Amino acid sequence: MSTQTPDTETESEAEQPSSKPHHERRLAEKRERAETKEAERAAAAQDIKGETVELKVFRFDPEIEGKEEPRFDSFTIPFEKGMTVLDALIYARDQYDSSLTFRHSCRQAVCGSDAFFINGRQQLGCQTQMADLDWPVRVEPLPHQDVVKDLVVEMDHFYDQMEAVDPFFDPDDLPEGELEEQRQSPENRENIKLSTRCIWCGACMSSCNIAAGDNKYLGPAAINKAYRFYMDEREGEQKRQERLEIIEQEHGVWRCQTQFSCTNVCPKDIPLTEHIQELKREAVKQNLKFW
Amino acid sequence: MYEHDVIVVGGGGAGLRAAIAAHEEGADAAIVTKLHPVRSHTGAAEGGINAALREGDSWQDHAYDTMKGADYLSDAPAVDTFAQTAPDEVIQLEHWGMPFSREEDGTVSQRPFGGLSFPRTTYAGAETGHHMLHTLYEQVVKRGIEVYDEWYVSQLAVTDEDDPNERDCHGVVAWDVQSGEVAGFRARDGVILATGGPGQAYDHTTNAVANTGDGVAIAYRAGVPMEDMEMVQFHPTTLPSTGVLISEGVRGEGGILYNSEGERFMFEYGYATNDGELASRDVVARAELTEVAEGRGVEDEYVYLDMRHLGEERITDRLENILHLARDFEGVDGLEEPMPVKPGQHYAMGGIEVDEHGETCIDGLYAAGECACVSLHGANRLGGNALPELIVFGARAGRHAAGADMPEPKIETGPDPDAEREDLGVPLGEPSRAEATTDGGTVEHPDSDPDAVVEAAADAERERIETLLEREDGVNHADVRADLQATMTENVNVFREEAGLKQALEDIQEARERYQDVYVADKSRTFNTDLQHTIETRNLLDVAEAIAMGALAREEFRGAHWRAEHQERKDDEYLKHTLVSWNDGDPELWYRPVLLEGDEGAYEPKERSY
Amino acid sequence: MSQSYDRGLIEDFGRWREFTAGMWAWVFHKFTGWVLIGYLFTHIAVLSTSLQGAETFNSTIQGLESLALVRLLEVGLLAVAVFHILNGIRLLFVDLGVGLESQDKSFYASLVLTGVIVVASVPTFVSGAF
Amino acid sequence: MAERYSSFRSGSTAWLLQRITAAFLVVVLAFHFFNLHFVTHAADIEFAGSQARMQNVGYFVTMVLFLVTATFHGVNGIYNALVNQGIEGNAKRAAQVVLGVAGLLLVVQGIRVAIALAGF
Ligand SMILES: Cc1cc2nc3c(=O)[nH]c(=O)nc-3n(C[C@H](O)[C@H](O)[C@H](O)COP(=O)(O)OP(=O)(O)OC[C@H]3O[C@@H](n4cnc5c(N)ncnc54)[C@H](O)[C@@H]3O)c2cc1C
Ligand code: HEM
Ligand code: SF4
Ligand code: F3S
Ligand code: FES
Repeated sequence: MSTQTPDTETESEAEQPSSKPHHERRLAEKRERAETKEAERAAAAQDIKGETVELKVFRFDPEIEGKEEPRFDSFTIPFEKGMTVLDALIYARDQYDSSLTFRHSCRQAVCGSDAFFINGRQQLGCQTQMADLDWPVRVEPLPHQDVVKDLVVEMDHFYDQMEAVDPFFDPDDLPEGELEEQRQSPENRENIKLSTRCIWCGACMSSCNIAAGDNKYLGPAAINKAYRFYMDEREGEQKRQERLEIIEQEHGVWRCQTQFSCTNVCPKDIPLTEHIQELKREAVKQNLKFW
Repeated sequence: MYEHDVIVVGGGGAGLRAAIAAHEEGADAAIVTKLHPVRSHTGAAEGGINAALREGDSWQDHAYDTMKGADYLSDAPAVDTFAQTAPDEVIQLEHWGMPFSREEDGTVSQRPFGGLSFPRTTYAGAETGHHMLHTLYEQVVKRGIEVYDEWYVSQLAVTDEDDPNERDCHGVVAWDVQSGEVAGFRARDGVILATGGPGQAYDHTTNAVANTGDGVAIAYRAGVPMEDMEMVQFHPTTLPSTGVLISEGVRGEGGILYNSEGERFMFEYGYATNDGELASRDVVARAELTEVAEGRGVEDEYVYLDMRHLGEERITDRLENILHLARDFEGVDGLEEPMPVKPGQHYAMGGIEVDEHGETCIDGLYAAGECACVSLHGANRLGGNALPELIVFGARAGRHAAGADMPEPKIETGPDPDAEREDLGVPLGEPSRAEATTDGGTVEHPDSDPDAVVEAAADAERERIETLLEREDGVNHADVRADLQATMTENVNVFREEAGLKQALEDIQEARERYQDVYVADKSRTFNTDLQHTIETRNLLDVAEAIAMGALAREEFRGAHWRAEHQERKDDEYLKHTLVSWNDGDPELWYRPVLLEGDEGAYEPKERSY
Repeated sequence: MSQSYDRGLIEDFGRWREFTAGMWAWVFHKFTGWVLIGYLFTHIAVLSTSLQGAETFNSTIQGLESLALVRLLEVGLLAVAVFHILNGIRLLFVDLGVGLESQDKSFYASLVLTGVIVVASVPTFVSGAF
Repeated sequence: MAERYSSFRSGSTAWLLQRITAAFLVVVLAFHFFNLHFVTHAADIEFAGSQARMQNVGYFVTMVLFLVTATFHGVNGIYNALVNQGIEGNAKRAAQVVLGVAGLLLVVQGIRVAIALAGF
């Protein structure tokens, strides 16, 4: 879909005196095709799920009169097979209200910008099929985060937490030889594989009641980031210890009450709770060693 | 006003690598980006990163493959530098912790890729770009490099000497998307543009919504030529409703393509009787569109890619992510049904003209990554060659901007007064040229004080935004963009014919005229994406026009560029780069010869067959 | 910077309908834990009557136990304790990294088992009170 | 740059103790309930019976340990719950003091009761 809109301005083309009859013909044919296609689609849509779907979207803008108080707006969207929630939002914005605001970019679940609260669950708009949801579909900004405008939430706190765990590689020493890589066993890479998939969407953090209560809690994504480095056999010993100290502070792993909601909502299927638990045990082990 | 030594615009692979390099060179570098860095489209790359790392492989082979794949439209100094440096840069990524896929002995795995004479593609699962992007961002965090995220760069602060070769770039103008604050960013040593591809010029693309060619357009309007813009790569297997890429892996594993009649057309209609579905990207893309045009497409739009016969076990083992993609983005179960696919815009080989240090003809202005054209990919990019380009040339641009000593570049840049200008015989450029310069071009400066230039540019930008927001009524940018995308997809796609290209240029003219009345319905200063998209659409118009101009001017068939009337490569006539200069709103098209003289002698153009 | 709208508490418990198994387990475990520690304080307070001698102790206990309400509360206490124990065991396993994939099932199992044990114990608990 | 949590205080000890006490409590609490509701019915509790049980040193020690672990477990549990809700600064200090004192009082009073019951 991207940002294109159905062609509404066909007259202007027809009016233009064209010196290229074959082109005229092609355009006319194309228009005809498009029309029949549109009709077929409408018919098909009717067959599938009634022809349109109602989209209820949370609206808020601190600056605009009538929007300072949050409200829900309803948009009627023609349903198409394969339509995602993001497609529906784009349709609503381009066809009805260009001030409808939400983050999005890749449309393929890799940029992590469009995590919303869709029918009561944190999900990526682009990864969620309209056909899989109960209608009408309700879209809200991520809970537990300040709302900037419409579906856009303040992400800075999430980024701060991610960066609080020293999210970078810091080996003790590197191979000397020219063009020589550090060795890593395929098994070790397999161990950290899932943890490296995080796209920083913030869905997990938003779903966690503890993160909601304790603002300093590092949160599942940041702990998972720490896990990714802690478990990497290439990581330097010193940095591992430092990182362990960061995550075993009061607002680190101990806050997790194993609610599993983070694991449930993660669009990349990262077993977050499992990683947090592993680090808790790791911290206990390390501390017992010191005794 | 904010001030740094080096300002990097864009936080994708190229921008992050450039910032790290500048920082390591001792400069105070900052990244200004409209998306948070980890949201950049580099994260979408799946396949891999090419580099000659192993015994039995050599940089010369990599360079040769690249040149051949490019159909000899590349400059040898760029190709040689690239192939020589890629291995170091890939090892650097590994040292920074990138989770590459591994062999049993713990070394980095490499796999074969289309057009390569050696399996030299390093990769990290099916998410190579994601891992590369995050690894680079982690290093940026480690170094404490300042990142202004969600700041939209809309102008360069460039002086207005008549000859672009004499202009200086002193910084950029950006606004904070969240608050609407417009600010100047003064760059003491250099500005590096790394804004990625222009995929949104087409309505069907594998690119992100944020890939709007901003960097290319603002550099162009500041006087830097755009190079080889007609060279656009289309990928044959993308999902029709979203443009999400279905990787070549499916065909590699034995997936087959068929049309609405159930015919395996790659064989039956003789598009590629030997290779069938495994023929090169451009061949398959053209075959699919021919099927659709001749009425054998499904719903007049796409064809089927079927992998059901591979069996559930093999599919879930090797192609599991494809099942997810088809399910999540098209609502199709790849185990039960064939997947609909059609060609989609994928990559821009052309871009901002730069030399092998990433520098443009404007002093202090650099570009790297997909937005730049060092002339590496020529007429066709090989799979797995874009990611290494980001790190090789990103790093070089960063270092050079930060003042590192580097030899005189061999690649020439900037308008050449002696080159002949080609007249395309169609209306081009700004309908009312008087206002052209206020649209992100150069700024008049009272004196040569750099701060004043940046401030003047910021003031001009504030005015532009005010004007856009004040209008109460007019055209919605989304309509203009939709028309533009429609004509590009219709006329400047995989198939190009003279009449269609002229039509496209006329349509673009018309879109430009309508854009004069564009207005922004959202009056809020807070996170105004309506305003942002309106300005992006302006950039797309310039970029799209250059693509169509180049496509019309190049009367041959080379690499990705196919012309109905000209079915062969014409080395005598067209072994040259197409350049388009802004020329104050009256675009000019001209040429510069290709440099085939490399470190190991000259590359001999040969027939491109695999 | 832009000001922003905070949606407050409604997000936590106003959305209870959308809670998943793990969240319910957390809520119940919390609730039962508080009841238990509350009971521990009361319990020691009641037992403290023993400091005044055997008669006071006996009459207090007997007095309390003859009240139907106390008997019912004791059933409640049993329910609370059994759930806390069962879910506590579930949590201990989770801490050991065992059975994470079936954490929701083990929560439902704790609930059902608690129900069964409590129902089965009711006769013993209320016998003689009514 | 992200803020760093400077007050280094490892939570691993408290966390581990909470689990160890829990494991211990499973056994004792089940035993306690079983003993005083099913073996001896609650309504039949008498001073004499309690005394008889308490005079067994093993039983006495178990009950005191039961008290101490349960108190720690409960009080630490509440403290955790409060931290999870994000209490900080003075409120947190106050919670520590109040819970600590309450826990201590509970243990002292409990032991006094136990001694009285045992008749030592
Ligand atoms: C689906 C897909 C798969 C691919 N697979 C491969 C592969 O396997 N191997 C390979 O080598 N290549 C691959 N490519 C190509 C390669 O990924 C891209 O060419 C490359 O990632 C581009 O990187 P970049 O840094 O130039 O731009 P991007 O990563 O797109 O980053 C652009 C940055 O610029 C910023 N920006 C843009 N405009 C502005 C503005 N106006 N103001 C401020 N900031 C701005 C954005 O915020 C962003 O941070 C693939 C491409 C796609 C689309
Ligand atoms: C009998 C076996 C018991 C087991 C297996 C058990 C287990 C647990 C566990 C594992 C926790 C920690 C939960 C977490 O941090 O995620 C916990 C919390 C708690 N427990 Fe227990 N417990 C038991 C008995 C008791 C008793 C007797 C009391 C009362 C004195 C009690 C009071 C609490 C309290 C108050 C909490 C904190 C609840 C909260 O998070 O708000 N528990 N229990
Ligand atoms: S862990 Fe999962 S849910 Fe959390 S930010 Fe990363 S991808 Fe999103
Ligand atoms: S939801 Fe929160 S409590 Fe733990 S398991 Fe996930 S971080
Ligand atoms: S748009 Fe990128 S994750 Fe959904």
